[in-house]
Amino acid sequence: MHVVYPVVLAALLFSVGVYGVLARRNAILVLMSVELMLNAVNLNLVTFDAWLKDTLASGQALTLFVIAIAAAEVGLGLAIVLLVFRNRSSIAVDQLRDLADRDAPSAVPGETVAEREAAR
Amino acid sequence: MTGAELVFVPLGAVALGSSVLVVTTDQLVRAALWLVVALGALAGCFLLLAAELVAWVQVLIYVGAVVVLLLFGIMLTRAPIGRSVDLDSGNRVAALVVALGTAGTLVTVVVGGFRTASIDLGDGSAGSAGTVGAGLFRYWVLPFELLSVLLLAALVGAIVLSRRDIGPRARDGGED
Amino acid sequence: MTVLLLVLPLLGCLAVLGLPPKRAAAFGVAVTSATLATALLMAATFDYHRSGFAQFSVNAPWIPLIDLRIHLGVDGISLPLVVLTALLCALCAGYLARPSGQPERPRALVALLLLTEVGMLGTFVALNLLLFFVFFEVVLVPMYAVIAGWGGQRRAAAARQFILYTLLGSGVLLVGLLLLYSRTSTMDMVVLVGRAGTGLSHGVQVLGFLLIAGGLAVKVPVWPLHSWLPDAHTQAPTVGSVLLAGVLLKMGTYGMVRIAVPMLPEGAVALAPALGALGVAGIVYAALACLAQRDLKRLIAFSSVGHMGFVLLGIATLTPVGINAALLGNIAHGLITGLLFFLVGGIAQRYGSTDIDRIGGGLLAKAPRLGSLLVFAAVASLGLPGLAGFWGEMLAMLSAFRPAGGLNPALYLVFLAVAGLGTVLTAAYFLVMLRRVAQGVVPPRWTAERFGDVTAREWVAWTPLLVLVLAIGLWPRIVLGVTDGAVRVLLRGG
Amino acid sequence: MTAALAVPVVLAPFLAAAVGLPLGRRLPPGIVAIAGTAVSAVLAIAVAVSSRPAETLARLTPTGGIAVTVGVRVGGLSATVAVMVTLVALAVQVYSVGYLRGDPRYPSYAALVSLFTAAMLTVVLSADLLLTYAGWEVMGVCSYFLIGHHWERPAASSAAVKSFLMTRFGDVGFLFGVFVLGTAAGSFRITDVLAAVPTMSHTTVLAAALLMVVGVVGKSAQFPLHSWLPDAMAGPAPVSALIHAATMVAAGVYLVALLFPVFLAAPLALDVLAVLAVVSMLGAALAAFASADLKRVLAYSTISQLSLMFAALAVGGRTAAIAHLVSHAAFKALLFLCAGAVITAVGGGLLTDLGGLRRAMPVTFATMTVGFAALAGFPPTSGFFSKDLVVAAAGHAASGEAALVTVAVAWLVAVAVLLTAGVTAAYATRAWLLTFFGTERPAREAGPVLTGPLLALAAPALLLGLAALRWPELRPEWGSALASVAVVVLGAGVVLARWRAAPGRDPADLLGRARPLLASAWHTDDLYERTVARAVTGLAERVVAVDDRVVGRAVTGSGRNAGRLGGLIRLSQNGNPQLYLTGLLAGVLLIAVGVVVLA
Repeated sequence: MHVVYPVVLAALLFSVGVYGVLARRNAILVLMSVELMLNAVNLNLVTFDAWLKDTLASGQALTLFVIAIAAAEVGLGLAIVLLVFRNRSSIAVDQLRDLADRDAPSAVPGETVAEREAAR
Repeated sequence: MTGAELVFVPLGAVALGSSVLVVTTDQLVRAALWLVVALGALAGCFLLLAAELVAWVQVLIYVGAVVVLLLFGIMLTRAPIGRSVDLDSGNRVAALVVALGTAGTLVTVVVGGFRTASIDLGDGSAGSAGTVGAGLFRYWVLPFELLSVLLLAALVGAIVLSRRDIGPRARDGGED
Repeated sequence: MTVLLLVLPLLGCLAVLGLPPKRAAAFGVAVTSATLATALLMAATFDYHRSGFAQFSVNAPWIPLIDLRIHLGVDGISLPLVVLTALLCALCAGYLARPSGQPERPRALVALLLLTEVGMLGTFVALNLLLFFVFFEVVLVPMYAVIAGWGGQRRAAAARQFILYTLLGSGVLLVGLLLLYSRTSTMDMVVLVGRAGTGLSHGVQVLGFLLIAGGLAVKVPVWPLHSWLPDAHTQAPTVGSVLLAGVLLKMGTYGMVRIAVPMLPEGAVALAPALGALGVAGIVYAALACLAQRDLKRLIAFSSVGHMGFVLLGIATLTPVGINAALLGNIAHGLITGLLFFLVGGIAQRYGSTDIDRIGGGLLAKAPRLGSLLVFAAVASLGLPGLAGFWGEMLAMLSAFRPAGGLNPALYLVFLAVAGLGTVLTAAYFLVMLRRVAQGVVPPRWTAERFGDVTAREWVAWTPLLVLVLAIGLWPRIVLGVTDGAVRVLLRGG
Repeated sequence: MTAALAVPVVLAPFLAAAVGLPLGRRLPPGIVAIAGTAVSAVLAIAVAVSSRPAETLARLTPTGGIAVTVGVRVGGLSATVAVMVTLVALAVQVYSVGYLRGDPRYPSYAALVSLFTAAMLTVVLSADLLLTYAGWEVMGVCSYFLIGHHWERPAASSAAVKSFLMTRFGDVGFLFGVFVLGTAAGSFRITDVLAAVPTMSHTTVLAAALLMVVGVVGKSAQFPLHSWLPDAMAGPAPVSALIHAATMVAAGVYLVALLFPVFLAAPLALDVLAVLAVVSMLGAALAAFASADLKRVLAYSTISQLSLMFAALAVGGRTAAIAHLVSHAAFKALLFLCAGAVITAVGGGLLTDLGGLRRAMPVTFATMTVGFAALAGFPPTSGFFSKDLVVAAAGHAASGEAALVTVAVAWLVAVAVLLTAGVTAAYATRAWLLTFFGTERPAREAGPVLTGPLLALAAPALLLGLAALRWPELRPEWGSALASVAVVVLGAGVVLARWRAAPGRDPADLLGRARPLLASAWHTDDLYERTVARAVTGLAERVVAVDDRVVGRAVTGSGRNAGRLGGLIRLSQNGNPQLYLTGLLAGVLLIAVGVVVLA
């Protein structure tokens, strides 16, 4: 079997996952998209394991690890989502903007409001 | 085109199509169900690549556990069961551009890199439970054990996060 | 001994933070005096027959990876500047210690003063390009803090402008130094001067000179890069203004003499006319700006731009006479403008303002000694023969009359004529200033006010400057005898 | 030996200044200053008597090029002028003790006069052109201080500023001239420079000479840099006597005489000098005739008399110029000191306020009469002899002997000299009449401290010319003597006739409508005020505006714009993690594409 088929599929799946992470608002949907991306990676791992006939079976072993970690991740992720929902009654990712730079931008670094007014 | 390829292509198409539906559907529950389809199709792909054990683990853990968890999450966040209009953020166009860019780049590179490579699947025993299990416990013991610690930690973490009575005791007024 | 020169104020800077605030100023006097004593001892034991070569050298590796070595030394070019710096710092510390004008937060101010001194002395004794740059930068932050912490009403903006502007200059300078390093793979100034630009292509030399001299030009400041200077001087406290004018500006011209001209001779020949043109433009521009100035501190700040114009003109001729003139002009300007800023500080303390119209004249009647000192300093600053300011200006113009080979003599004649006009205008604004501040009748608002004439402490702080201005004016060999040999060695490479 | 004697001639007044400035208040008035000047005068006479050319030098400083030396150079010319300077300075110092009695600023005044004397002696005795320049400048600043002695009066302080700036403008020319000569000769030593003149190119010599003319015109208050001198009368009278008779303004004449070989090699410069002298001579004489203030009359007359010396130099009469310089120093110092005595007695110097003082102030009357007679050039005063030498020199040049300047210029000089002699006699007579004749008014003769110096100066003013008959080259020639006496008598006669016809009326009425124009010296002051001063002030204000609006704004503006640009980029920091992630991935993608494309 050509390597190209599974690898291309993995690339496309990954891109779909990227789109989902970037475009979806619901945190749970974002988690699902992340799963898609993880699976794309898994596919690659398996493909190359088979292609290279790895004696350590590292591709498959790592795939198993990834699956386990993904399970843990989803568990933790959902816990966090629940916490957020409990605190804010919303899990829309683009509304969590506590990191935003809030005060109005100043023209000169370190300039106080009074000075700016005076300069005008 | 070999027989395996003939099977692989439609399976891949199913996986891809259902994953696209996952990220585009306007119903939350359906997204989870389409995810099941996509992951199942992928398990089929793993089988075609002679990764038998991985395929079964995929079905068991992903389809069996992860998706169920996700469904629980959907329910616990009181998401609407039917259509909802605001599942996509305003970032959609930029996301599409980036995603298409990623796809284009990756596909170009991958096709360019592996145009002639082909997989010799051999007798198909490379991915059996026996072979993989021997590999795991012969060469991957330490990571395996570490992973179990990680799982434990994740478990504890999830509990701590989701239980109300062991959260931060005094809530400051600063939060909204 | 060179190391001691740097370590003393550095240790003092750390130690002063542990003292009770009341004793900080006295401690500052002790440390700066010890540093001054070291500098004077150095001058006493200096071998004047070998003034062209670095003495009291120290050369130890520091960070070998980037060729950073602790290479220090003093030669005929740096010795006068080292002594001037140590002297002005000691006088500043003495001025801070006077009982009538204890500053707020004396510990911090004295510590910053000492840190500035480390940077300034280090700049003058460093013989490694990177080390030079490090010391050059060390001065900036404490000076920023001095202006921002103890300055006048609009100090925040002035301090910010000062540090951003000079940092920009330093950035350009650093790029230039790195260019030099990348093409020569050495940072050692002695080696680079000895090579005198051999092995560097014309383009690299011109670019290097443009970057290095351009970076230093902010510090000098060369017209039209001067706009930070009047604000910084006006807003800085007296000691800040004295050090800014007395030493900081010299770091720029010193760098040009020490680095830009001897290491990149072809670049210097290519760009010297531009430097000279900016210099004379600065002379006339500053003089005109001073004529219409209403604030004493601002006036003196602008006069610095003019004086540095003469120094630049000297450098731009690339002759021994011109470089000597620049070095002497540096020293003279440091002494005279230092004195002027001290005097204006005294006036501000008495009148509570440096606005010429507010003072309104009659200083000679109100405080005759202070007025006479102001007259003396102004006359010295306008370049009266027999006082220090004369020789730098005169020699700079003399050198412009016959610039080095490769430069267009006709162009320099134009510079000469403009500079000559500048001397008349310089005299004009100083005399107009004296007429409006020192002469005339005391305005009614001050007649009832009683304030003392020059106090004993002020005499102590100002007399050394007065004596040196006279001594160098009457016997310029004090400085020129030291620098001449070094300048010849420096230019012989090219 | 001579040179060793000459060094303390300069140093004595300098030391007097150095001691007097800090300690003047504690010592009896004038003691240091008078002692210093007296020592200097005695030594100067000793040097002049021994009168052998000598030079002593020391290296002052290396410069990297031509070294600057310090030293004295004594010759016949410098010894004579040094004696003249020290004697006049001595008279002025003694006179000042009385004139400024009770003035709290007397100590610094006396020290500055000493310093001034030292600076003038530096100019006279220096062996190095740069040292000469140093003395030349120090003199300028001392004159600034002395003219501004009454600095609480706006007129005095502005006159001081004006005098310094105008002379400094000339000084720049002088300095550049020194540069030209020094670099051409490879040395600033006067001996070397003079020796090197024949080897210099014509352009160099001409440039040097013209630049020197600029310096000289400024210092000696010749047209067009003359207008500071009348204003400088705001200083005390003895200062005027010192600055405007014997020292500062005389320095210009001395310098041209000293560097005469340079000018001889550049006749064009002499032409220029001659024309400027002619303009100043006649213009200042007419201004003196029209002036309403006694000291201003003397000021304009100084300009005019100095032009006479320059004219003499221009036509080659170096001896005549120096002779007139010396005699002028005597009688003009005398006149200024007399004017000081009159002003102290009356309380003002306006000619309309004076009159009828001949009985009240007999000594002043007698001495001032001698002074005016010498100024007018009546025989046998010193002024007659020295002026006659000038007339003779001009006549020789006009007749084509020893032609330095073109014959046309020589004729111009000759005619102007004679005309000036007439006008000089007229204004001297006028001032004399207006001061001492007419209605009497109460006044008291000045004390002996003031009259002593007057008598001491009257003697040379009267007798110097007769004493000089010993030397054949200083004897008058009959033709020129007759011509000048005739013109002088005519000038004085017209004024006297007018006075007879209308006693008590100002003979300046003869000028009619032209009087205000002449009194203001053709409005030159006004012209400078309107053009140069106003242009410079306007330019200065514009520069400040430009500095604020353009240069300053360019800097703060670029800072502000950098801030604004940062503000734009800051907009992306809106807290939306998806946006951040999009940016991150897009960046990674770009890098990946870049790597793929470039690799």
